[in-house]
Amino acid sequence: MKATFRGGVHPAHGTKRPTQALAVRDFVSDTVQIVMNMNIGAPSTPCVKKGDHVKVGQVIGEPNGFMSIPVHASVSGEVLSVEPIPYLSEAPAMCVTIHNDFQDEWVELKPLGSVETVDPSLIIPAIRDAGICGLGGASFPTHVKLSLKPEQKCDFILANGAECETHLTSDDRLMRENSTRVVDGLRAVMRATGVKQGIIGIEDNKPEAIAAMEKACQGRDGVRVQVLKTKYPQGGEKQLIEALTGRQVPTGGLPIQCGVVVVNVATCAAIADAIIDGRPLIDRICTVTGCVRNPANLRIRVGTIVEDIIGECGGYSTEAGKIFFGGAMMGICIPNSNVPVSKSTGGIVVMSKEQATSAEEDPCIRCGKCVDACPIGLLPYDMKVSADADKLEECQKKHIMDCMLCGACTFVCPARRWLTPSFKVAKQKIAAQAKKGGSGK
Amino acid sequence: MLPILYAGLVLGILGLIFGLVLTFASKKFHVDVDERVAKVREACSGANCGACGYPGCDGYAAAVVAGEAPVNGCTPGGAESARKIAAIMGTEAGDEKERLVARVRCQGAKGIAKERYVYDGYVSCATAASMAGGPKDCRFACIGMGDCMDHCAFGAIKMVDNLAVIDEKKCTACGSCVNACPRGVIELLPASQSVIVRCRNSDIARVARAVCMDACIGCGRCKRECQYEAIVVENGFARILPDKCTRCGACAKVCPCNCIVVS
Amino acid sequence: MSLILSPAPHIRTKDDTQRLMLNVLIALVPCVIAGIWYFGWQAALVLAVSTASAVLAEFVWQKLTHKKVRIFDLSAAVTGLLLGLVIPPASPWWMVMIGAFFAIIVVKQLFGGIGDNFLNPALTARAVLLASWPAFMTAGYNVGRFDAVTGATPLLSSASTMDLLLGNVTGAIGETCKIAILIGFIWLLVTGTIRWHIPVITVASACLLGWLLGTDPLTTVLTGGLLFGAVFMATDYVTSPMRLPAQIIYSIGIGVIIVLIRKFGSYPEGVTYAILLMNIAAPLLDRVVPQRLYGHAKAKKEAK
Amino acid sequence: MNIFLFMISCILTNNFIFSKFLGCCPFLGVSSKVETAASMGLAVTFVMTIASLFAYAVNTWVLVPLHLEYMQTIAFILVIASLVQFVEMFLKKSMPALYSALGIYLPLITTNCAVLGVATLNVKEGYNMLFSVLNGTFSALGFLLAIVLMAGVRERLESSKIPKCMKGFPISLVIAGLMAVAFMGFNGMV
Amino acid sequence: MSEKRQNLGKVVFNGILTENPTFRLVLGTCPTLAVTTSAINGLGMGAAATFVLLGSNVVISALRKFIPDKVRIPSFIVIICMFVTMVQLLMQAYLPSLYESLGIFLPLIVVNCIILGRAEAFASKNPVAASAADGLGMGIGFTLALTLMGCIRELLGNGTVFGASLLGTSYQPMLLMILPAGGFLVYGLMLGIINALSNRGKEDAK
Repeated sequence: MKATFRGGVHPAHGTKRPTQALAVRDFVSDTVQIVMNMNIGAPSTPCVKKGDHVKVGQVIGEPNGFMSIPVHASVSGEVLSVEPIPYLSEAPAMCVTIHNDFQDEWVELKPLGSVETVDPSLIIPAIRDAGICGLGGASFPTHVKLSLKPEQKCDFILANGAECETHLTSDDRLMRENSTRVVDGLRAVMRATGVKQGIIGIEDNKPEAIAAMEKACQGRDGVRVQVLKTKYPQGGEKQLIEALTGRQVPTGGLPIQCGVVVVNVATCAAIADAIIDGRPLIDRICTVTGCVRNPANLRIRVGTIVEDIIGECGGYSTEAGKIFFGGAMMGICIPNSNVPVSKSTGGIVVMSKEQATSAEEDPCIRCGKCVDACPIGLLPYDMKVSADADKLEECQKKHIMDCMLCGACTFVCPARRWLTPSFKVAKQKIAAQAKKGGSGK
Repeated sequence: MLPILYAGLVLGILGLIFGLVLTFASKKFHVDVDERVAKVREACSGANCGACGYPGCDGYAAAVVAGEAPVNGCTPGGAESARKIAAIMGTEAGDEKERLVARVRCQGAKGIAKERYVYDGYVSCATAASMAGGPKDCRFACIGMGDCMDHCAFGAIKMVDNLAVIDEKKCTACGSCVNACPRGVIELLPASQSVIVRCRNSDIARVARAVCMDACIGCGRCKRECQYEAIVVENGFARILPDKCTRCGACAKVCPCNCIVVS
Repeated sequence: MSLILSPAPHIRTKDDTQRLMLNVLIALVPCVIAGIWYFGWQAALVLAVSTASAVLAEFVWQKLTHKKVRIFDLSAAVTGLLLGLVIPPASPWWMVMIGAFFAIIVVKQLFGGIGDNFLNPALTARAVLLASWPAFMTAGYNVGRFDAVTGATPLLSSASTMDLLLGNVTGAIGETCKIAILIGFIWLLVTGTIRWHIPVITVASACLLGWLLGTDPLTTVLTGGLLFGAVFMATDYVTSPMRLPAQIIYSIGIGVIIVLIRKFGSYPEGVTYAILLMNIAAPLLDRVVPQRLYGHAKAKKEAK
Repeated sequence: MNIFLFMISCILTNNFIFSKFLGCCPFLGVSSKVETAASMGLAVTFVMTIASLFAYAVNTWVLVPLHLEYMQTIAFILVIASLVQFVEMFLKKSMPALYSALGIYLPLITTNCAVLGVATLNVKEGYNMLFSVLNGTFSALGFLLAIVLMAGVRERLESSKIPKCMKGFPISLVIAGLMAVAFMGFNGMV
Repeated sequence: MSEKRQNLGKVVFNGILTENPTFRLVLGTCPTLAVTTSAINGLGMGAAATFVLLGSNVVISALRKFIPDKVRIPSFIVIICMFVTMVQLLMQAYLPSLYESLGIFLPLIVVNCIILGRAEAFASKNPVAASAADGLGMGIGFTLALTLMGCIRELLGNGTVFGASLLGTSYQPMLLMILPAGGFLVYGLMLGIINALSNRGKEDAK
């Protein structure tokens, strides 16, 4: 029986994804720029200087604080510079630029053996040392998510293989090509947190992945695959929990408060590599698609420049209008093509000029499609009125803080109105006001 | 003759009975009220017609004292009761402060400030600013999406070539545009201060020049030119001191990047 | 080459306002054909005049008040065509024109244009025309095969159910042929323009109450403007409630009032007034209906 | 006429606002928010019920025996004014919560055409004691229904782009007009 | 009031145009909507209201020194009611048809917001002459407004004005105008048009 959640939309309705059938291939470029704030939490501080020679997997950024993780060199070679560069966020980000000498000389690794036999207490420190954070896009440090307080009871570990975003096939290919590593990673997390049940949720538009994962799950205790109806935003944490366990994360709370922890399948694979081979997180599968000559699934090193990646895929098929990381529903645009890739970049999509320019906002015709689309059950049309009029108290009364900015309402609106961005601005203002002691104007 | 007598008698008795009941009731149920409410209540028309949108004159008076209702809300009373209520509330009096006006400290319109990318979609400075540092290379520049214009209740701000232009006649210095701008480009300055520096880029000259043709590079030529020492150059850009400046405009002529504007 | 940047999401559904209104127009085509087939060129003239003057009214108003001209979102065309379909085929052209102008300017544009009116423009115009020129709106007319029979869309006509189904009866241009209405309904459902809840529940509640008060359900459905009103008028986006539970109460209300007016009221046809009355109540319904939010129900339980 | 039909006729068919035009000033003035409209409606219902009772009493036991029918208006006004004043003071003292919800509307009701209207209509129609009180209550319920519906609509229209010249009273009148068109559906219901 | 001798003409003009009770202050809406189904009714109601307004303003301003402030409102109402009863009896005697058509709205003049409003806001604070002028101005303004609305509704409603048919026999009268709904719509639209014209006037002046 296929599980699903309330609301939701079908963005990639019927459109075949060109890269679904293409196997993953490696790609290493000659220079990489590894930024220090790739994950939520304090940025790491670089511990190498200009001119040093580094090996693959060598720590180049020391973590500072519990929420921070080490950053590893993704190529061997000489450090060209250690200075801030303009990045996606408002302020420039500290970055280490390394020139690749193509020796691929690995630093000496410390494997811990099979996940079933390793001492559970060693798993979480190993995850932290491997510099693993959520690869689904949230990039939340995984070791923080897994270190549960004794009183926090956890019943399920969910592996998120939904990949409901448009254009992306990286998780799909990962599950089809090394499904055992994903199950190993899931088992490792289960043993580390002492949880008996692990469920892997996969949308039904990826039959081969479902078959591969079911085969890999045979004989492993406590893990199973649950097929999900294809609907956006099934991959959202809250929606996956509701679909797989029927529970709901309490408003303003974390999944652990309803006894569940959600981990992305790519993160599971990275955990398995860290434990079995002792290998830090230095690369990931990324789908490059849209207006590129030959779209591909590439295993690219962290910090590779977008310009080189697109060059690898045969360059632009038409004049590029817009390039964004991730899928089309929640993707973040990049200002130019020499921006480095980070650990959470699951996809690079290029759009032509026509696809990039959006239609003008028309008046709302009160069709109610946004109300049906919202997976949380909010009233987007009503919140938009308060958000645009800057009435923050009214917004809070309309539960705007529960909005997870998934974009379903904006996608489905026939009057082309921008709902999600105005909620984002309102939420930022409310958060800023709360931080300022709620004085507010 | 008789019926008139009856009429007067009946009316008198009825009036008497109700008068007694009311005086008795007003004693027993006496509740004290803020005397300003009573005074305002006195000043408005007392017709209890609800035209002001409040439940009767008492409702309106309470709202005026609480500061929620405008002083000229009483339609039947018209201008006359508005003047009286204003006098009671003491709003009109107010000493004559120096009139302030909002000014945009940036002149990076299209073609002057270098463009980092073309912004398309939801028209909001706050959203554009959060995307890779905003559509203009300069991080001090006016983003140009009109958040200030949307918040101006007096229609004093227009967007020309992605730059905010403020009509000083319509501006009432309410300050809502100052709060609305995510970059804090707009500042309230005295209206009489007609010579203003329209840039606040504190980066070093080479960086400032790279992002905007008319950026102030803090060269100090205006400071040297000014005989009244009314200009001070701090953290990278010039600032004019309103009280010392005599609006002679000499600095404007000599500025190499025409950042100083005489409006 | 400087790239274009915009906030998420970067793709949109292909159904914009114009496409939705186009779907409604297409769904109305069967009714138009049936209307012209039964009532001849007079009906075609009425439909043409009402649609044209509705679009003209919107164009003139938007030009006059210097607003962006939005006649290409076809909402005025839909209003005009709907008005044309609910008035008798022999209506004089000037009455149709006044109705269209009233619908677009007073009921819609005066409130701020598309999305801001609170009553269905076509239906309000029909109610105003019925109140202003009752004679014309229920006028007898000798058209083709029918003798002079009064009644907007007569209820207790002697025609057999087959005639009623095919629309071989007197009545408003679009309301008579039930088959055409059903075809239009299916088209709207298939294209996802509307959901089945409002039409089905409206007709069901009308039949149920009608049956309780003694009229057999078949006649309730097949006679009068019930089917046309339920499929095309009650489902108007702007004036029907936004939320599903509110829409359900809204459609039950329409069904009930239709039967009340038909049974006790002095007007032969209650559909127009029932839908208008529930349009008035729609904003209240949207406020009253509770909101089932993710993560709130649970929080309440845990909070205890 | 049985009570049920009388109720339907008072509330729906000849609704106080849409067919008798009584009480339009507060109807237009106080209907911007649903909460205030509901309290106003309840206050009017409360006052009109007692006012009809007292007016009937004064009329049948004082005016008619003494053939002072022409004094009817002044007597009713006196009764209503003092009645409302008494109720207002009583509420203000003993039930402040209820007063803050309903009481503030009481002075508004004294000069309200609806209350005097219903008292005069009761006499003109020649209702007995029961029916005049019922007429008072049901007409007020009609007023309550109309003002709450109007408030619901006006609150929804807050976010619509009404032209500047139509804002405020003009648009409220047009809304009332369109609602009156809809209420015509109940003609002849009774 | 400070300017003792107020220019009476200005006060009257003020009542008619700048502060016209029906179109600018939007007061006394009940009779305006109910009675203007025909021009004669509008005129009749206006005249009655003017008479009461004039009379009560004069009497109130004459007695303004003697009425204790606490009992101000009830005494005003009694005075106004006196005049209303007078009008009622006069009309019943000499103009029975008009009396019938005005019906319940004649006694309701007592609670009409214009009269009480002006009495309280103006008459109780100004000398007799000024109050009389204000009463006259307001009354004429009210009458003009009502008659204008009466003409429009009668013209559209049954093609006649003061009973004389203007639009010929081919005109099909728009019965809606006679119904209550028509009253609301006409009054609302006229208010809108007047606002629009005066806004445009203000904009040109600025």
